[in-house]
Amino acid sequence: FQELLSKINTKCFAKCVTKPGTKLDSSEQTCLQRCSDRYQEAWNVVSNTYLRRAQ
Amino acid sequence: FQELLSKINTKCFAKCVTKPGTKLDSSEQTCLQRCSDRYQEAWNVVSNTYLRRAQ
Amino acid sequence: FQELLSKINTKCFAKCVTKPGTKLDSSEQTCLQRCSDRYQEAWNVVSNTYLRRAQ
Amino acid sequence: QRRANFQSTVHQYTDVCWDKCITKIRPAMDKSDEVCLTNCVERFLDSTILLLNSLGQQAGHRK
Amino acid sequence: QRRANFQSTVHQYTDVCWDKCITKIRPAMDKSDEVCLTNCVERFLDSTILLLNSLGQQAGHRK
Amino acid sequence: QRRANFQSTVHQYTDVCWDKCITKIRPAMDKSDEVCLTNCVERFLDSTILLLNSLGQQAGHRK
Repeated sequence: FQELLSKINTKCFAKCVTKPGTKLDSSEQTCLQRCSDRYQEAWNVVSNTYLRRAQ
Repeated sequence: FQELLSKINTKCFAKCVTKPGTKLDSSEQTCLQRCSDRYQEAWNVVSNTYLRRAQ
Repeated sequence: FQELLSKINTKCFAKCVTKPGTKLDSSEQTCLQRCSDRYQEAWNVVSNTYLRRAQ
Repeated sequence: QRRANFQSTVHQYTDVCWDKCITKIRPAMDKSDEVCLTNCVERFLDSTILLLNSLGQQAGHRK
Repeated sequence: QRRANFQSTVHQYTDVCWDKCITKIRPAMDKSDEVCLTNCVERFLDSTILLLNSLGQQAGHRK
Repeated sequence: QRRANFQSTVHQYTDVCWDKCITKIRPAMDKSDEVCLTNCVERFLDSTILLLNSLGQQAGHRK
């Protein structure tokens, strides 16, 4: 879990916060939330594909 | 050896398979083979240069 | 210290030596020196900001 | 131990395939992004097998 | 142990924020580069907290 | 132990110099790619020495 959070944070911060300002504005916050959801879904797709193939 | 394979796979997949399709087509396969050969040669050049300099 | 040196070398070599020649020319050397100074300053800024926030 | 191995493989593959397939953050997962992720994992495994065979053959030739 | 943890965090943040803020090597640290580095660390921490809360809420919903 | 150290250094240098020198996958190793790889390793070592000396001088000045 620790590693997933760290990966999500690194990937999503890179994508969503291109120019860090004095606070996270609302579009950055929305982007981070969505990016986190997409990354978790991607993790599940990868995990399922890998398991199906390994059988 | 495990680490060399993992490096080759990561570097060569990034270079040779830009848009993953339903199978590896022949040009992707040729690119992967060549890339693997070049990477191993590069490893040897780096290793020899480093050893020569270290003496 | 080992890790800081390794980070500085990787980051600054990437930025300052774009086309490696038969020796480090003087502009590359200046760039490496400055880059190393800037990286250490950046490390201090990051460290101070993190500590201030953690309190 | 096996579970830790599996998780670290999935982390690595997600890392590689995320960069290749997800160029834009959408409000919901797009079908084409999902297909790209699936293909990416499958091709990455194919590529591993291809390289393993090729390295094995080279080792055989050297004998 | 705590000191090693702190150092590895600072290494990671410096890595991320250096790439985001320092695009050009100058003869001396520029004020705007320094502001960018400070904001970058602060926003990275905000982002960690946001993601932790969001993952926590999702875990709650699943119960 | 020493061999493991040597191998991990060669892995790191190959990683850095591959990205810098090999922009195109050719049917055979090109002379200019090989020269670039050799120079890259040599300059990377020079750069390490330069930075070590410079950090050493700074430590000296602080005394």
